[in-house]
Amino acid sequence: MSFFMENILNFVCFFPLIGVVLIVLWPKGKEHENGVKWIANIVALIGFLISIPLITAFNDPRYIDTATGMRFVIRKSWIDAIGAQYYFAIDGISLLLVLLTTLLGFIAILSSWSAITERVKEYYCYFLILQVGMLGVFMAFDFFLFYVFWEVMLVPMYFIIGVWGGPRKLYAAIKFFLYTLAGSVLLLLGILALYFYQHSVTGVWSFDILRMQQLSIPLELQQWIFLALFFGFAIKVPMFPFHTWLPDAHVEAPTAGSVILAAILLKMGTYGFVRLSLPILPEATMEFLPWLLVLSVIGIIYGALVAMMQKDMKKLVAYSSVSHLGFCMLGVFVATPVALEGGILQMINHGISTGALFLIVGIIYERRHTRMIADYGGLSHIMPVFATVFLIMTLSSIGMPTLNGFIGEFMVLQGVFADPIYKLWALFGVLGIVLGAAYMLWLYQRVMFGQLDDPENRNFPDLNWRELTTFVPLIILAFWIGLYPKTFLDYLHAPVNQIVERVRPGEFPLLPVQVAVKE
Amino acid sequence: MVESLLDFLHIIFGQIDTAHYLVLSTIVFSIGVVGVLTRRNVIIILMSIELMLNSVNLNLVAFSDRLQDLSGQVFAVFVITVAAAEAAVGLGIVISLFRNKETVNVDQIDLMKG
Amino acid sequence: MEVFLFYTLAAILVVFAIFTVTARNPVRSALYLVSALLGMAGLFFLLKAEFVGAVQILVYVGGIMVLFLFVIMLVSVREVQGERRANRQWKTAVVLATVLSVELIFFVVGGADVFRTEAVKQGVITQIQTANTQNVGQMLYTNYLLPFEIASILLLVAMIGAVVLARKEL
Amino acid sequence: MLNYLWLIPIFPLLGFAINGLFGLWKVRRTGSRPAKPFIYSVGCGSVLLALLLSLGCFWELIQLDPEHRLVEQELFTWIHGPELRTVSGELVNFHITWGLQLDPLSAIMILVVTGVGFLIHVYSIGYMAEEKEGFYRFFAYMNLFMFMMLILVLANNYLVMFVGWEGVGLCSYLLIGYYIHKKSAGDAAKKAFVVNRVGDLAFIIGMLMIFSYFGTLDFTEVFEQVGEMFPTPEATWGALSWMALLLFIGATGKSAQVPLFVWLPDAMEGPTPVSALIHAATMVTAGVYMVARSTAIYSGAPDVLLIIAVVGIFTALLAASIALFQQDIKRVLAYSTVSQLGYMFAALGVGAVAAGIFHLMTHAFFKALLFLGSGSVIVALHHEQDMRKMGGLKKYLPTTCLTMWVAALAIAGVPGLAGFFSKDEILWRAFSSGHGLIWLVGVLVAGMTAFYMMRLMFLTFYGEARVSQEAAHHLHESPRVMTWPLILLAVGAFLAGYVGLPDWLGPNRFGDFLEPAVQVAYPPPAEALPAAEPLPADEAHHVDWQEIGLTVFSVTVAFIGIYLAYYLFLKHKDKPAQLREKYRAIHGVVYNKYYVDELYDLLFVNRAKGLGRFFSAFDDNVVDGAVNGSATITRISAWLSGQADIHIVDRIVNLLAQFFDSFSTVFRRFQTGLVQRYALFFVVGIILVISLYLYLES
Amino acid sequence: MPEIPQIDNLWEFFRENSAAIGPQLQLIIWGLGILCVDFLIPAQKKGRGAIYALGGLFMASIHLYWFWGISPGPAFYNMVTLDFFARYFNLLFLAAAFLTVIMSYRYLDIEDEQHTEYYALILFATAGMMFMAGAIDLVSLFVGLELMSISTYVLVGFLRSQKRSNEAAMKYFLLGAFSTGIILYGMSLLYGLSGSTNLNEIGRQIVGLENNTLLVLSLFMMMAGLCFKIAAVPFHMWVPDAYEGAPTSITAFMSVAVKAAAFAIFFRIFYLAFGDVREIYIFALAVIAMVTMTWGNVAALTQDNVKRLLAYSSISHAGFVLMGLVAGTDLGVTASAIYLLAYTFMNLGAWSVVILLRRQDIPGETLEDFNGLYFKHPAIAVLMLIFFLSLAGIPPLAGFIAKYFVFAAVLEVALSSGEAHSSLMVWVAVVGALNVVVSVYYYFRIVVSMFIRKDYLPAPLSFSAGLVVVLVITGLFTVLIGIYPEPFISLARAASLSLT
Repeated sequence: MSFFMENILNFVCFFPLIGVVLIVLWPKGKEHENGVKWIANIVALIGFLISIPLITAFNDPRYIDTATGMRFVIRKSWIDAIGAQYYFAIDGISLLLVLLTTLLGFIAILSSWSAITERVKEYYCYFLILQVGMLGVFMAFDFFLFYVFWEVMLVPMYFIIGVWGGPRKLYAAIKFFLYTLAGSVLLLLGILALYFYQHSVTGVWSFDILRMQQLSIPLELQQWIFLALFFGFAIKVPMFPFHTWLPDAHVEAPTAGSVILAAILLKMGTYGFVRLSLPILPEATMEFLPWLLVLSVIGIIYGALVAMMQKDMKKLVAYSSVSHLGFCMLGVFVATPVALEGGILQMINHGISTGALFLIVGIIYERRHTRMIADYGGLSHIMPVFATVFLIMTLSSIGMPTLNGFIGEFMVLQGVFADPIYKLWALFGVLGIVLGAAYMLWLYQRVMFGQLDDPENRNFPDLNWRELTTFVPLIILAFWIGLYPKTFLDYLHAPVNQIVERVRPGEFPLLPVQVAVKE
Repeated sequence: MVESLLDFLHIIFGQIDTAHYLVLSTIVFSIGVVGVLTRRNVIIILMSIELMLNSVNLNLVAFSDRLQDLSGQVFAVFVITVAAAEAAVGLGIVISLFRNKETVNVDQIDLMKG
Repeated sequence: MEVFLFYTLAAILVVFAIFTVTARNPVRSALYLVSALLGMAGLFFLLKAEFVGAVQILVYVGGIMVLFLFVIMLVSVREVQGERRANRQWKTAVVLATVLSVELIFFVVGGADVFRTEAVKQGVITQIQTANTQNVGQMLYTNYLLPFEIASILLLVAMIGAVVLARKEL
Repeated sequence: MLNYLWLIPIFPLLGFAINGLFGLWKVRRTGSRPAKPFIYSVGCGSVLLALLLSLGCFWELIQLDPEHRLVEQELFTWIHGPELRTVSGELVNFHITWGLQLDPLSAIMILVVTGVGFLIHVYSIGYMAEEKEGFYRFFAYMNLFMFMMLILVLANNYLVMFVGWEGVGLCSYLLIGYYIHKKSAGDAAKKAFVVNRVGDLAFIIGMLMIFSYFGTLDFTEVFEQVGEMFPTPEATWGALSWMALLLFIGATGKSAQVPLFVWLPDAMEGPTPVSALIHAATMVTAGVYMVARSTAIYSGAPDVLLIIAVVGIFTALLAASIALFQQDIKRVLAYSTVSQLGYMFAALGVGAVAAGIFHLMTHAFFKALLFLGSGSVIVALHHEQDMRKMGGLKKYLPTTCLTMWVAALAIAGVPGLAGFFSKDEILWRAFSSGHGLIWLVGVLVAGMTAFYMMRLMFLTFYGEARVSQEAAHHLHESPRVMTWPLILLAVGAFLAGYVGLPDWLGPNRFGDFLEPAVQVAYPPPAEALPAAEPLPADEAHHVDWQEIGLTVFSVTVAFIGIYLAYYLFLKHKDKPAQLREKYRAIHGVVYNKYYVDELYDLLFVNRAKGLGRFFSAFDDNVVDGAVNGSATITRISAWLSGQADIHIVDRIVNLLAQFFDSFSTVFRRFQTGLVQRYALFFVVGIILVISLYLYLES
Repeated sequence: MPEIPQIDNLWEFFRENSAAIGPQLQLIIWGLGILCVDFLIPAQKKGRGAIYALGGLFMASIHLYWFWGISPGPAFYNMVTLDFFARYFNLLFLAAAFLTVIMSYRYLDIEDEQHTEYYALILFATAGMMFMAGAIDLVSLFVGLELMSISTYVLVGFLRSQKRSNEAAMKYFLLGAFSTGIILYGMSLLYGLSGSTNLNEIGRQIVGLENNTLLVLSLFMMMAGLCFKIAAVPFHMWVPDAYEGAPTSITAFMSVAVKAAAFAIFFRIFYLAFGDVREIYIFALAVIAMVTMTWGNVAALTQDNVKRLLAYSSISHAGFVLMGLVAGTDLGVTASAIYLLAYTFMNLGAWSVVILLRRQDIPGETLEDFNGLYFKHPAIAVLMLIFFLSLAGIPPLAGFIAKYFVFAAVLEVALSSGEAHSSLMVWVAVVGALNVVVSVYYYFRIVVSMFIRKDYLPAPLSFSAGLVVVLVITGLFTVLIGIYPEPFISLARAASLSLT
């Protein structure tokens, strides 16, 4: 058991590969496809289950690296010639994202059961490889390793969109690939610049992210590196002017692809900002802050407005992502502790609610094969369970209190508002909340309310048990975060405080923990 | 410009030295280049290339004289050898080409482009 | 005397070189090239490089040019009257080649100062000029033994290559 | 029993969970609906339990010493965020708990909510009896609403209050859109929610401000600090004023005040019990409650109080005038509700918090009753709501008619009934605090109210029957499950006023009870609110006469309204048409609700949509296009050919695409296949390299 | 003027010096052997020449292995050396030649041009490359270059009955000879200026001549000629045509080995001879590198012929390798060396798949020929995908490590203090980075054909044991260099250290 626990991150990250091997070895042919599906589902489920000890043992002193405060550190030499290491570790931020990934990976795979009928073996292989790439990004604390995983997931995602996507899948897939790759290569240049600077200061060739977080880089260099990193992450997020790949990719991708894309892939960009841009380049971040806020806010409002006008459900949800991630970025960039924590929580929330919304769109798409809002109407007559789930997720997305979205949004807003200089940016954020309610409820109304007059829609079956199973964990999480976010926020305090200490040194010292429940 | 023009005049009317040979070789080299660029017949192009190689030899030998060093002359011998080898292979290519296409005009040889 | 000889030979070289690249008939072109190469050989002699000069005449005039003529006879027996000599790009080409040569000469003349400011060294060539061939030979077989051997392989390869390419059946 | 305070909202929540989940499960499993008795017993039973518990709590509360009538119960930590700096530079934790509090104000509210709510639940059993599909859904939503409303009023901090605040909005959305097959219902639901959200926007910003000034959102802590942090009253516009104003804007959304009142009349698309419960008795009063709750803050912002008073009375006037001409019975009541809410805000604005809450309570009774009565009529007429197609229903619906008379007279301000006491209290307070104009308008509105309520009664129950033949055939009184709630509410509407007698008649128990809960943080400046102070004893007698005189005046006005209605709608029935003809222009404007909806569409909705459309096109054409241009050279030309757009931006993109296109063709054209061309490039390359050197050197 | 030495004991002399040319000797001997035994091989079994060629390559490898740890000094009067740089490149050439030979024999059967001379010429060309890599003297360098070039001219025109092959040979030859003339012109001037043909000596002599226009001219002429050999823009025009017309196996060989050899002498000359006069050429070279990357990639975007597409891609890769030279540091050499190594495997792999598609009567060169390959031969398609991803520089594959190093090299210079060309270097890096993106587009056009389109051409692929071995080896190394590049990096680093 201790071997398992000591190498748990390896297991969590690479376990899906076992599934890949099994699936490749599995016999071909239509009659064996169910086996493939079972393997993929079971592997993904186990992948999720073995990530649970990460929480239970998170505070176990045996697995805490005392020097850095990281947990479950695995550190091996890899490419000595350039100082790149095989360095896996997690902290609170990573923990949440890793668990989100394993959970949503499982859900996405489960949701594909009947949606994917062609080239089943490949599909699941790509999905499991994608899973490895995403998990690696969130665990890698070596910049080189980070970059490797960062790029690795591009290829399976390309295929998932390109093979199983909609009519313009090839266009969308290559657009996704090229766009994000353009960001990544610039990111690579930024990484190299950091690498050389760190060597020139310390004389050590190393890609260790935690070491880089201790550098104090001259402002001008910081600005250049920040720009390089910014392109990489902003395209991934995507922030306002770099977002145009997103609607295309989402619309064309198969349901599970959209789910993963929205829930996890986009988080890699925000995670990059949180993990790298902010703590490594604090002064540059502050220097660029007004511009970053402008872009975030434009993203919030612009995304919402464009979403309002969409006729295609998936596009609508996709643009809502642009808007929601604007929120995340607003919180992250302002970098007061509350805002940053809210931003990170909002990343998780967006994963849950937008992931679920894509599942929802996928479910009716599977029944009728159109995503045009106008083709539906009155579905709640025949699909009451679905209507309920849809409603909950809509509310989660528009920030209804007691559901997850509200906590994140409110913390972001409160955090922004607490900044003496940029407080008024919070107002734009609030505007986004109103617009969000408008387009999401309009969508809900057009799809679920009204007469069920289209004969093609008459015989939609309600959710089956498998479909319901995909939603249950998300709904539970949505309420959990909405009602008792402390569970999640507790993991974030320490890392967030470290980041804030870099960006705004001395402004927000840790207060002693107080239990403020009045009796 | 004026200075180099004066230099040029000085070279023409002064004692014959290495610079004369260099200029001469450059002229011959340029003539060869013109031949390569303008003639249609492959064989004449090949001959123009020979001219270019020869101009190099002139350089080498002139330097050899100037430096009182035999390496240049040896180099020139190698250049001649290589020129011979190239000529042989080149003419072989011309023949095989002619056999298939019935032409030695380079501007009619554009099967592959774009 | 040296000046006279230089200019005469240079004139021969340049004029015949021009003829070579402008002659309509490839045979004539070849013959002009022979003349130009002879002029070149003369220059070599003028530079006291007897061995290179001799090789020039033997290999070039005696060998390579014969090969050329042979191939010319083989492939382009009929000469179409009125067929263009030059390709379509020749005007551009001439202009560009002129630009290039101007640049080359500009650079050569600019850099040739090095050779004029220093006094000419009294080296081996003037000292033992009678033994030029011997010296070259000795160098070929000692200092340049390896390139020499490689060159032999090179010639072999050229031979095989020519055979491979030119033979009807292999 | 106070320890079980948290159970009060939990019961309805359980009811919601049981009904909702069981219903869904049953529907999914068998395709049929669960049995109605089960559903309504759960639905009503849970509310009944909540009511009983509320009564118990209330009882215990009044046993307490008036100074200590504040019970707080913190359940668990909600958000425990990291450090935050307040405006004063103090470092605090972003800490918010799930907490409830019971004080006189919330005690009254829970009684109203559970009491009226219970009756309406019972009424719904009858009203919704014909529903097949959504019966379980209806009760589930109603229970959820009860839960949310109770959370709203029981919250001990702003954020938990906001949970209820949004939650009731959600339930309102769900219940307005209850008839899911009706498009108008869906539209109305969405409109209600979004308009509410506009108000919430201000509420959220208000909360942000409160937290960043006080470092907490707890009511008690905030209100303590208001006094501490602002030791002198701010006569000028300050942070407190902003907070107050923002919270008030939030209230205008929920409580349908100008300018955000437009959603409430449309909300009548929902089932009538919903209108009664949510859009008359409880939810819409949440704004009033919230402002009353924040009295401490408002007392530091006298300017805002004035704004509230003006907005309130203006809303009252506007809505009353619209109500004069409405033909839809429920719309009359809806505008009446808006108007009465305006009254309550006017009360708050003039500093008469207790009076406002008092009116809130009485209004809950008689307005719920009115709605339920109208529901009874509507059911009897098979969902006919147009008053022009009613008339003479008294003989068919005697109980309904009678109970509605009680309510109508109550709202009209006929002495002795609940509405009289509360309304008069407000008018008196307005007058005595020096807001003479508000008092005058208030009296006018009272007259108008009397007029349109009587119009409603006469048109509906008297005169000749204009009911269609087939509807008339089935006319009968509603079942007892519907009439009993009517009767109980009528009793309430009759008696509720007696807890808050005017000074000249007896003790105002209600006001005394409420006083500690709505204490001001510090007294407003003397010149702003001269009469808010308790009046000196020796002057009381004199003042009494003044008060009585004013009361007589307002009652007279109300009776004039009643008589006018009688004259126009019962005596000379052709008059209204003549008048309508005569003042066609004015009537048109008022009848069309002053074109407010159209104005909003023009100003905001269309702008937002237009902007969205513009951005959408921008996104498709420009941002996207630029990317395509650099990524896929060939595709873009094909793509662009399909674009007939001749905008300048498009033309630029076109040029860019052509540029790249020619770039690619040029590249391929270089590759002519002619070897000498290649050699020429070689030469050009050398020339360029040398020229580059020359250029760099020079 | 060095003293003319006397060789007293030829055997002794040879014994002392031959270590440095051992691999070349093996190749030449075996090549001659093939020619000698040719008449013994029956006409139908000329493919046996491949076995002899493999023997030669094997022996050369053995020799290389013997001398791996020992560094024989400069031999033959400073003509040639077998330093680590040379050994590194020799290894690379041997690998390329080995793979080329085993991928060829079935291909030549299909083309119906199975002759033993082919294998001999490959061996000679490889020997020529080795001489180039080891050359430290202009003369030996030149002769080695010509040995390689002339062998390659012949190999390009080896399909004598095909017009495209003739044409390719003609174009390659004419331009090659032209570039030879230009390189020679540069060499002659360099000789004149420095008075020596030894590269180290030249490097010492030209110090102080930075402003001499003759030196500049000589440098640029040599640069132009070498750029021709490595196919850098605007000297690249022959590449698409020659690559398209040549036998595919030779195209593969040219695109890796010939290019690597040209880079080897490029590095030798520019580090040993011109190392101190970087100021003259750095800007021009940077511009060439940037233009090369971009031109190659953009031109490849619209190609439908896979051979031409890969030809253009190889042009852009030359631009990337040039980045190492632009950096002009140890890391630069390391980067280019590792790039060339990675490129050898991934590019040969890609070409071998193209060969696989050359079937009887089907050229197998257009994009359509790749349609649906995945459905018929998933393993091949996946391998091709790996090669393409690697070529595009996606981790964790060899191409990524390669690209990483060239970017690192350039950025190291950009960030080192006191560097005058910082912004230039940054530009090079940024242009390179963006080109990575462009390249993905056309590689993925083929990937789309293979994986998403379905109309598969029913003819069977031309499998052979040799091709399978090639695919396995190249695939293996492409992944291995990506995942565990440590040993390869050490090799490349050692090579770079021995150069400077």
